[in-house]
Amino acid sequence: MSFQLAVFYAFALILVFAALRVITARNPVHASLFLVLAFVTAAGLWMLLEAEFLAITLVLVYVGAVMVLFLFVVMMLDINIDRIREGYWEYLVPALVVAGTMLAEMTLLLVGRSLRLEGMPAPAAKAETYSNTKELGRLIYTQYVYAFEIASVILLVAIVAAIALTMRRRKDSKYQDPARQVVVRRADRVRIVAMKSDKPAAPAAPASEQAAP
Amino acid sequence: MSAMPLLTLAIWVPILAGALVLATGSDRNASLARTIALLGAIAGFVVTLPLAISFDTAVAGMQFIETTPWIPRYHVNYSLGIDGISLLLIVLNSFTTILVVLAGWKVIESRVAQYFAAFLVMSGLMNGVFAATDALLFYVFFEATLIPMFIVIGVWGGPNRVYAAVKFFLYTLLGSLLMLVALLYLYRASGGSFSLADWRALPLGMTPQVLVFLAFLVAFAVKVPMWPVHTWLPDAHVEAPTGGSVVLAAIALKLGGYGFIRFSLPIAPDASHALSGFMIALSLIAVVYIGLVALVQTDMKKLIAYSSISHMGFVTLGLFLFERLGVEGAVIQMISHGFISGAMFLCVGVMYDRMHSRQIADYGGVVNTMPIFASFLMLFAMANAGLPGTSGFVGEFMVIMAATKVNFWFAFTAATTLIFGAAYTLWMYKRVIFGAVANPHVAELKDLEAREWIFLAVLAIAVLWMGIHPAPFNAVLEAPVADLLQHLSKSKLP
Amino acid sequence: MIPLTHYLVLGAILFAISVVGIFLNKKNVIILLMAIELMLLAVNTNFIAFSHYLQDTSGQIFVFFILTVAAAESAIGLAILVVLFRTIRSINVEDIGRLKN
Amino acid sequence: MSLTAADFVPIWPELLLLVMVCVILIADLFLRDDQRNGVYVLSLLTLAACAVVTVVSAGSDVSIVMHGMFVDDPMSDALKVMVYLAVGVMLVYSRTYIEARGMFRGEFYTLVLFATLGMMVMISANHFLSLYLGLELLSLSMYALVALQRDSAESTESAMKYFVLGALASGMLLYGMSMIYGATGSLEIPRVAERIANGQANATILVFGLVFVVAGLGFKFGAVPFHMWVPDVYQGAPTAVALFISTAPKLAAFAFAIRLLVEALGHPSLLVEWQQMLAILAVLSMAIGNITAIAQTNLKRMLAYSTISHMGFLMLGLMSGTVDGYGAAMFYVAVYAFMGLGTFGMIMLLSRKGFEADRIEDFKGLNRRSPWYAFVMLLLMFSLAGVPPTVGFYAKLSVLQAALDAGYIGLTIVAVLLSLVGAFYYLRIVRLMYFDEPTDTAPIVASAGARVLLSVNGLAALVIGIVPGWLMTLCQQAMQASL
Amino acid sequence: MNALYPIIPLAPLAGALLAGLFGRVIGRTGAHVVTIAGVLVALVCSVMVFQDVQAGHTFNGTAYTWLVAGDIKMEVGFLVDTLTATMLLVVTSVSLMVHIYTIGYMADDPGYQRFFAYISLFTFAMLMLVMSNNFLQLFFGWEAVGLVSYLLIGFWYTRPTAIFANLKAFLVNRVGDFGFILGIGLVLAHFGSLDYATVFQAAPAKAAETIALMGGTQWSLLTVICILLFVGAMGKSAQFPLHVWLPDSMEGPTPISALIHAATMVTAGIFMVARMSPLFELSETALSFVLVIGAITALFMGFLGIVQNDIKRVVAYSTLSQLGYMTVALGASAYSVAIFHLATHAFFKALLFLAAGSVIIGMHHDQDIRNMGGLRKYMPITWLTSLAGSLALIGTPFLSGFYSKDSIIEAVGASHIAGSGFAHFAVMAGVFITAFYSFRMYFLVFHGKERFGAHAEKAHGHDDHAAHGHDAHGDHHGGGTPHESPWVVTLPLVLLAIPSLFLGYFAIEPMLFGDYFKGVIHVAEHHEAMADLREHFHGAGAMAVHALSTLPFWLAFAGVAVSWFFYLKRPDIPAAIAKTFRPIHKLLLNKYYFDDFNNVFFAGGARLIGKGLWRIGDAAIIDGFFVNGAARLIGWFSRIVRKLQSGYVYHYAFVMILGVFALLTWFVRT
Repeated sequence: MSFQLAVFYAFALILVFAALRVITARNPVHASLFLVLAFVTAAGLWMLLEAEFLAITLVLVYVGAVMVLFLFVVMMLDINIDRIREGYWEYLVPALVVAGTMLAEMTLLLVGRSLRLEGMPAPAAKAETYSNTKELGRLIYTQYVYAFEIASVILLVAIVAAIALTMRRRKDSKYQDPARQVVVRRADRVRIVAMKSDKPAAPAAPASEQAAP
Repeated sequence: MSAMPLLTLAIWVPILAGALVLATGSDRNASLARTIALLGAIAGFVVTLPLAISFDTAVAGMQFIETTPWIPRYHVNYSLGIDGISLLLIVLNSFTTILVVLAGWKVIESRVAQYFAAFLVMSGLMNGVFAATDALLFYVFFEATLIPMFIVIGVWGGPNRVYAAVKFFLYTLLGSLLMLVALLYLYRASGGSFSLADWRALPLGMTPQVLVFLAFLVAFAVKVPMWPVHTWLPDAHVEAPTGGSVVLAAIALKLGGYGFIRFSLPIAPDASHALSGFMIALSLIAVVYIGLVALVQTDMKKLIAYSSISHMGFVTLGLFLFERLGVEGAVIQMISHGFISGAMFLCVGVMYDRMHSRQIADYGGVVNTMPIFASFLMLFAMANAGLPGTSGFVGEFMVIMAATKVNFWFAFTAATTLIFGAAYTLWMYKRVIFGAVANPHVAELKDLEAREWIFLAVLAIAVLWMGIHPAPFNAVLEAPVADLLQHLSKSKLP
Repeated sequence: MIPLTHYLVLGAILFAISVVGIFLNKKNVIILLMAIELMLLAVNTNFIAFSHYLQDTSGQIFVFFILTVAAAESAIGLAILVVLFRTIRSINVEDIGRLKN
Repeated sequence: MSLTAADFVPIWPELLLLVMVCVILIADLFLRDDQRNGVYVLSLLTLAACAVVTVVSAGSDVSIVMHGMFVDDPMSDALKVMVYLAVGVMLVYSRTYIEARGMFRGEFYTLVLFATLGMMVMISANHFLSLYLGLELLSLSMYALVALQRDSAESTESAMKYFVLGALASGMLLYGMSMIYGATGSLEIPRVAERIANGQANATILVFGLVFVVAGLGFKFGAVPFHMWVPDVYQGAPTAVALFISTAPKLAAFAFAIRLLVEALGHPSLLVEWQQMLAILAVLSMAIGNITAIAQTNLKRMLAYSTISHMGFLMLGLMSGTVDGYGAAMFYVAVYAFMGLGTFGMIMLLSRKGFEADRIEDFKGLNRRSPWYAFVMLLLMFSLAGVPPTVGFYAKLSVLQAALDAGYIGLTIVAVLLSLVGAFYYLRIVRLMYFDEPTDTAPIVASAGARVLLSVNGLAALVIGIVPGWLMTLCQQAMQASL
Repeated sequence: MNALYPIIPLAPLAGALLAGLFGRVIGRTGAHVVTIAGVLVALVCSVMVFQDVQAGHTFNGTAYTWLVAGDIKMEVGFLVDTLTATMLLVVTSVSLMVHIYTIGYMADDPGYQRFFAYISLFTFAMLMLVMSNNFLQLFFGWEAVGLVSYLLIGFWYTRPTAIFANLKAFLVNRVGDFGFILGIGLVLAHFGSLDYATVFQAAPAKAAETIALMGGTQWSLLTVICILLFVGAMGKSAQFPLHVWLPDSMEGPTPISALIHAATMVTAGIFMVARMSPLFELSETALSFVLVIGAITALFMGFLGIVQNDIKRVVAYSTLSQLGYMTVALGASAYSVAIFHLATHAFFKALLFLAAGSVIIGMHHDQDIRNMGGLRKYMPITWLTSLAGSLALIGTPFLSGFYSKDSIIEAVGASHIAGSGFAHFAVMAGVFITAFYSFRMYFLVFHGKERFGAHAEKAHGHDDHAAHGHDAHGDHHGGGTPHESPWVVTLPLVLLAIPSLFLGYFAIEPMLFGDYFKGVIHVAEHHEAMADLREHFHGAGAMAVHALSTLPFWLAFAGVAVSWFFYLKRPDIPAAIAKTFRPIHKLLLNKYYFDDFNNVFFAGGARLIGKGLWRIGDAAIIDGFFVNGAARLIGWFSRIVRKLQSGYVYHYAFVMILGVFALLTWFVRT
């Protein structure tokens, strides 16, 4: 077993463990943290595949930004953790059966002889001057500029959507509008109604009325 | 031959008239809608007259041909043409529309314009079915007729109208959808043509022929209707307003018989021969079984509806005997049934309008208060029972004659209609019309008013005319039927 | 040298885990979102592995964009979650079942 | 590697739309509530301008630009025009509706236009990446739109479901794409096809990927068993959004299927595989869709199941594996989108502030209330049921023809029988409108534009039914020139 | 073609149309004037045609083409020969008498014009029938006379019995027509033509032809055709077992009982078989069948006449019995004798009916003979004419009935075909019975104690139609004394009495033994009955004298004597006999239970089957199981399937995963 393989197995085990914990953790905060662990180990694995830029991006974008966002939401929403795991294992058997069989199928397929993936030659080592980051950067801004632009639009949509969904005024919340307050006139607030003078009502009634407040 | 696109006119004049009625009419000025509808119906009938006048009986093929590309993608053409068989049906249809408009003149008080428009549109569409020589065009018209009929039954029908309308629609749709598959199959088999003429000449193996035949069978059997897919008809008839029943019986059922003549027989002749025993068996079951069922009906419309099924059994029987007399008799029977069943339903309508009941038991002794009506109904009842001298006799006689030639027992079974037909019709007549006045409602009945008198008289003349002088009707059939039988006598197996 | 299949099997395992997570989890929508992230991780691993063994950078480019999209997706998902929480006062998956036949 | 002016000519519509979205986004900030109509008008104008640009630049040639990321062919031009039309009509129909529900804001329009842009990207994608990005652009906008009525529990719930399941579907799609990438070593559609044709690709792994790709695709179409989101989202989303989801994205999904299945994986060895997969999805969709629709009392839900069944029919055309079949499928999807517009338009027409006309009972006695709209709805219902002479019939006809052409006689018969089941519930609407007395007698209020357009929409179902030739030919020729 | 031919049927038709369609315009007088004029014209023309035919001018040709289908022509044409001419005379003359009679009989009926229209229409139809030269037209007339019969039996449509009777008559006739049309069908199928001449010409060549009807059994074609045609005749001529309608048809007004149900229509079957003699002669089996059926009818229907108390019903059963005689003659190949009896019977039976009608008028529409008696004082003309008719009927020598009936008995005696022995016995016994019931009625009505008035109150049941005003004889409820009828009623009686008495004497020689029917009626060589008869015939007078020493005469005499004894001398005896032989009496009173059997078995059975097919076949199986069942199945399935949509996102995801899993398993097989 080469060193690389050992590292791979170590990372892979941690990754699988972390992933399992993500879906089984009782507390969503724990789950988020396990997800962070999973991402970090995955970044390590990507390193092994010489995808340095992406590995770093993963850590940066996910661990640094997305997961923080997750945590933030988890904290912000006042979630009743006690109820979270009730009846969790109810669907365990069908879930395991389906997922297990599926996994078995996929694995058989991927390691099966007919696939001949084993025969895929190990890539030649990269030149010394090769920089993964530089290469990707070049491609993103040249060949994939169209995709890049679309991706930026997607981010714009995310912004618009997030704002539209969360930042709007609620119908039921009360707020002041200074502009309207300034221009308000007396006539808008007070109305003087001319009333015919009547004899005062018989004093018998007020007893019950006064009792009400 | 006229340079005018007469068939196009026959189709679109009523449809456009219907649209006009719909556009201009509302319940506030119902009389306008009625008038336009009547004028439209008359116009629709008038445009078919040149067809009848300049029709050449010596020609076996299509006449008044019109062809325009319609859906180039599927090589579908708007192609029309008629032979003698279509001619009779088109004229009958246009003629019936006028009666239907008259029949609904006073009775329909709500959504008047929609009512008349539905019938006018239906009339045009039916003409389209009979005139189409392109299978897809045929199919479009064939199916489109369902929509107005569905509305007519459902909106102006009786208490159980929703069930009846839906049953009617789904039953017939089931049939026609399978037919669509057959059409598509033939389109493919013929190398991309929907032309009926091409299909007629198309060689087909036995298995495809049988499959195509069965698919067509479902569609047309439901329409005819043949036993055992007939149960929509009594429901539809009972619930439909008078006009609906008339059109249903007089015209809509003919689509099935016509379909057999245009599609099943010429396209799958070998299958037709092979399955003729089956078809004849179904037809004979219809005659006997339905005859017996009709006997015990307590609702007049239901009785007439069952009687229709039984009579249409003669149509399918006649077609599948492969005898000249049989095929001609079948067509004659279709036309005659158009007159008679139309008249019978109109008669029931006349009574229903007064009494609001279709139950035989609610009547009795109507002759005492409505003698003229009773006379008309007597004529139509006798025609329904196939009395010589009326149109009802001609087709039945021809078919029975043809049947004896093929197999005595076919004729034997078919001829039982002489007994059953008379039994259920006249028994009903006896219970409804004869006898002493049964109840105060009958005592208050008023005899026919002018409008009713007119449409019954017109039909009476038609029934008698066709019974006494059927030669002109048959003359137009001779050439196409001879041609069809000639075609049928040759195998199409490749 | 690590065979390609190792990575692919790892991807499959991650994929399966995320699938299990999605339908095992009946209580917390956030976990659902996390499971989806896991699934994307599996996909990304696949892409990178293939990219490496095929010596073709387009796979990595794809991953780059997947990451971008996933971030945007998370943002929207969380936004919906917040809105949801505000209206029904819960992010319990079992409480999200008003719409059914 | 630099881009030339020629690279930008075909993407003019996309650029125009993008620019205009940004303009609208910014302009919206400066508009007062009572000036909001400007956004509406501007959006419509944008779509019209895009349509003009697309039509003007349309040709019969295929040009691939942006380093192979973007393809401009007749199919994309045709589909894009249809998308503009669908979106534009949707905007008109929903104008009154969204205003009554407090959604008449700039975000609605920008998100709709972003989604439109996503569809356009999908339609013109020549690369898995642009396909994916377009899809996500569309999906993300959709998620947001569904949740836009944020004080509604149904709306947000359906958004959440849509989002979770959508993300799952994306994950599957990506998993499939990764496998295809692994097998072929390329993400560019023509090169993927080329590698497969050359036999350089590993067949098993391709099929492996194909399964996931088809699953992702099935989700977009809403085909069984990837359909579960459809009823809930249709019901929960504001009707305007439900209308949107049920129409234009189907056009994009169709393009997506053509690009991915036909152009990339259309090699005969794979064709047989996905034909069978689609066949299974088609049968299931038609069966489950039609049968479940019968039991629905909510019209939007019923239409959702109707959509599912229609997608089953659409797949009949796709699976035929012939250019004619694809043409038929394109015709089908165009007609379907068009009918969907009308039916949802009718729901919005009958809805008003605080009242959602989405129960089937709400259509009771419509013929009494308004014979004209009852007639329009009647045409649409018969069209959905596929009864001639409405246009829906020709759609059904062409896909059945395609399926039969491909030799699927049994499947065709099953399809036909299931469409009979379908007729039952469409008929129920007609029945209620015509045969029953109204329970709701409120007058119908709608903008003049919506009224006119809806009438045109309904009548077109009839008129195109009478002269369907041109549209069929158009779809046919677009497919022929593009493949 | 002689221009007279079309005039003969069309003149009554014109009268019928005028009276029927414009009855209100032309009024009552107008109605009988036009119809009588029409029939008179027909009669005059008939006489001229008769003379023309006597002169040897026969005709067979087409008048009008009804329908052409391929090489089959269906036409209307005339075959005018001696048979036709005879029938023309009989029909038009009896019809004319009945028309005149009706003026008096129906004088106050509100349906006066309608009645005249009907009987003229009937005359037209009957004339078309007898003049036909082809099967189609024959069937036409056949059904048309049936229609008019239907209309006339139900003339008083408010009477439940009348409208029951007319329906029954029509349906029973339809059973006959059912056979008839099949016979015609076989003719067309095997001869390719409906024309008599063509068919008769081709018939001998087809004598050996067979058809397979059941399994492999081969049946002689002509036998089948003849029997089927005869089934038609059985219906129309009321032969056993299709006789059941005729007694009930007496519900109609008396003139039509005379015209239709005695003189003309019911003899259509006899005429038809005679016309078809070239076919029947080729089938021994068919002739035997005819013979036996006729014999049964002649004997057993006569029995029923004995126990009837309704004056018209007695005559009706007598008619049945006499029709049986004619049929027997046909079966014995003595066609000309049958026609001869047809002609004489037409006159004396019409006479008897009209006389009965006259009695009914006199009795204020009481028809029960038990309430009559001693009427000869009050109604002398009626009495005398009745006596003449009765004597003719029982076969008193020198009178018409004697010649025709005695010839039949002799012909049967001479016949050797199967069943002739039984037939001979039947007709012989029939003579006694005929005499017995005829004179039973005669004595009860015209002689003995005057019983009217006494039982009137309880026996006017037959008369409820009178309440509707057709009878304005005032106090008809048993009150008042009988009176002689007006001249329009008695004139026809007298006019009919003349041929009843003398026709036989003068006509027997030319009709039976001359060349009168040569070339019209075919008798095969080996059917020697006629030849036998001819051998023993030495003139009409000699025949009558000779008859005095033969059994039939003494049987008839005995019948008269016994009835005199029973009903005039010892009126208590019949009751005693009835009591002693209660079961037989009951059987006879119930007409052998035929009606009950038909009602229960055929009518009830058909309704039961119909109901079963409707309720079980249509409603339960087709609609219930298949149609609604399919809908329910889908509905049930729909409710199941909709449960899948639980609303929970993890279920949805599960389904999606399951889908992928299934596809994966299905497609990726390594």
